[in-house]
Amino acid sequence: MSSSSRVVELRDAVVLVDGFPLLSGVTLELESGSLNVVTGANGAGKTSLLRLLGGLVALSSGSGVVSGVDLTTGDRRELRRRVGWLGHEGSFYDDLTATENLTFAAKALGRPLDEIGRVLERVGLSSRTKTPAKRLSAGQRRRLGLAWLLLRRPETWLLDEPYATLDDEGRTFFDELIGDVVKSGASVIVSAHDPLRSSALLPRTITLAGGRVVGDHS
Amino acid sequence: MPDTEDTFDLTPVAAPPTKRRGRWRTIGVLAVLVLAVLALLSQGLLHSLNYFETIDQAMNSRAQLGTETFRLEGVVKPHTIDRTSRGASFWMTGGDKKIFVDATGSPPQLFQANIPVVVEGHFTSETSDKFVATQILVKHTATYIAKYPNRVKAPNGTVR
Amino acid sequence: MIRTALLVAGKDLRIERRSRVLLWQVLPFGVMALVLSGLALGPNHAGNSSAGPGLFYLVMLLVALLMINRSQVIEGSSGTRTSIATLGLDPAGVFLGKALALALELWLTGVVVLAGSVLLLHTALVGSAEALPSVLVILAALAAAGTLYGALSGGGQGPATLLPVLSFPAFAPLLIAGERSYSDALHGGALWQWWVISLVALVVYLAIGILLYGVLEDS
Amino acid sequence: MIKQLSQRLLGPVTLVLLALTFWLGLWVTPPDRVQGNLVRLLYVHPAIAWVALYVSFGTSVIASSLYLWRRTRSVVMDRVASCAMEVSAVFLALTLITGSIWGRPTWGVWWAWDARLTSTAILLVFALGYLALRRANDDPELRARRSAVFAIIAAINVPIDHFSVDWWHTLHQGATVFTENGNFLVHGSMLWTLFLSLFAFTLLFFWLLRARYRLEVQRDARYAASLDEALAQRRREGVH
Repeated sequence: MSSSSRVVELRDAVVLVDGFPLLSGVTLELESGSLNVVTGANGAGKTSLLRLLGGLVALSSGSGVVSGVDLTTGDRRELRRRVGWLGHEGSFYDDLTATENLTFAAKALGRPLDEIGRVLERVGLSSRTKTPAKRLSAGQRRRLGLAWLLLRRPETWLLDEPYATLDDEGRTFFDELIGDVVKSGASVIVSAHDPLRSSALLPRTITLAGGRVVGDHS
Repeated sequence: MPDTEDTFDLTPVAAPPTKRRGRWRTIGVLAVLVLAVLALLSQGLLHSLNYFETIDQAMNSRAQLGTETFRLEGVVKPHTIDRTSRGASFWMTGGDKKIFVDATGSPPQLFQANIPVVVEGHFTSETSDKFVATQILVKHTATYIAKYPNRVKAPNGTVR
Repeated sequence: MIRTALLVAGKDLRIERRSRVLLWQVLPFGVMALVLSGLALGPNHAGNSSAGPGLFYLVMLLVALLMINRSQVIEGSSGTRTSIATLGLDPAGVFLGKALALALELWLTGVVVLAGSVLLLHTALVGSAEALPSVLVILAALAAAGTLYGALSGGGQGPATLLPVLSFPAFAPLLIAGERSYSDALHGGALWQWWVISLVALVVYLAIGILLYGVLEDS
Repeated sequence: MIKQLSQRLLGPVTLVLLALTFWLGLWVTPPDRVQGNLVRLLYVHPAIAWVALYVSFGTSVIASSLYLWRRTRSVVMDRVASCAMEVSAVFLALTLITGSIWGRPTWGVWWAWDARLTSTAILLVFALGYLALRRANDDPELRARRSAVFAIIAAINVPIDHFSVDWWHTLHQGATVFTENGNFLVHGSMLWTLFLSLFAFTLLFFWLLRARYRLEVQRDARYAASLDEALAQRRREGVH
């Protein structure tokens, strides 16, 4: 874990893709082992901020250090290996089955293969292990991504609008899971439209608008 | 959704470090790359092949050439050019030997007596010195000799 | 690097086996292209033309373009790209893996199309068998260069029309070396020059891929 | 001071030298015994070919490799690489055109599969591919990286293309093999005019490169301005 207790340090971070400033100057510091929620309207830059923190997109200007990796001079590939990403476009290869996808990912990062059955069962996909990913529903595909995070157990969890299509039972499952993850010492950064319902988790809420931080209260 | 009971250990696990031998590997691969290109250059330059056979070469490798298509170089013998509707026929000399060339297709503009040409075609048979050509190339020698006679004629050059 | 390469190659081949694109779309295309070229030559030439080697490599070039595109498309969807990016695989390993998988697929198709050209275009069987080693090396070089050009032309999301424009000049010498060594093999014994060209091209593309694939990959 | 002086003088000096080359080439130097006045192309074709194959293509490749090297990576390198490649595409096309004009009377055809002509054509396709690649990407950083890699690949292909075409063109089964003596004897005033033309066209290349570079700088400035505007507009989004 990085020496300083902060997992994220950003100063005027600007992210430009095809000429459009997704982030227009974000200055932010997040403590490691904390739960942070990033809210804001559609297009406020929530997903881009998460992608920046995951090393999935390059920094156009400004400076930043995430999990000890400098965003301008450091090796972004190293940063990408340290985070767990859960998006809403489904993960890994559409043509491979859930088990094959997890086997491939596990071998890539040296995670134990025998736990694959258990994590798939934990996210409720035990009946779908043999069907190719492209035939899974959007929700099931998201759970495959979650299964990988459970197997991967990253230092930083980046969850991009995990609550978007969940029913009530799913929401409580997620609240509980996030609680466990934070308790186990990992840092969690979730992006969501509205702040978390359950107050038990006391997250720090950061509000984005126009690609910048406009509100921050923990 | 699954049972709420949680037996899962979620303590973070560090990812295996990306091996930092990038520097040595880059140098090694660069060396291989340079070696490969040098191998190609050395093979290429050492054996840069001739563009054509002179009449002497062609004559003493007749058996090998047979009736195969190749390029023959020689000088157009004056007063032997006979322009037909199909093309042109003429005698071509090289060293002390001469070959009769029957070419189809209109000869190039500069085609005239006493100039070096390269013809592409093949002998009509193993022994005959009749050469059927499909193309005539005027070989402008690499030596550009001014028109005035007082310039010394350079030794036989090759195509530019 | 090698371990990643084998992992990625295994994944590509498994995707191929599961989606069967190669078996049901690319292979028939190869044979059909050969039949069409036979027809294009006209009845009296199709059987005994010396254009066998040239047509074989032209068909293999078109097949290679399809496969290169396919090899990039499976990586292309944004969900796939993001999740694979978090695995932080060694780019050189990814390059070698994908090139290896593509080479194996090209070899398989190559053998089938070679058999097709012997059957349909009556190219000599013995000569074609002798030409096989040179065919394999050329197809491997095509796979290495193709993987590089696939990533260059947008890695699955870029326009598919960009790939031929970028890759044809690089494929030209491979086509020449291939055609020449195949037709020389038909007349007995390929000239060493063509081996120099194809092996140098293979080594060069593997080297460039290992060095620069990482530059192309992270968007 | 020298920099401004050389900057301002580059254009006029190039024009003077070119004029001098043409004047010498067309009137002063004698016609060739075999080719007559056709040889005057000698003062145009080799010079353009020299600029196209070595000077402009070389500049682009060097600038691209410098761009790829982390320490010397800069927007300037990317601009020089792309402008040089654009100019080299023009010179490569001119090489082919003047080459064909010269070839027509001697070969009787506009295009002969001559080894040099063919490998130059392949290089021209590479240059056009490079320009197509630049148009296909609009993210400046990604575009710069990809075109730099493509330029490196093109550079390494030059020897491969050259020899494969050369051998393809001249090789026969069991051809006799001996080195070609390419001595290049040019006489008197022709020689000086030839060297002058080489120098004049090289200057022309740098003049064109600089002009194209300035255009690129303005284009980038306009692009940067639009970025600032987009940034300001984006930030206003967050205020209301």
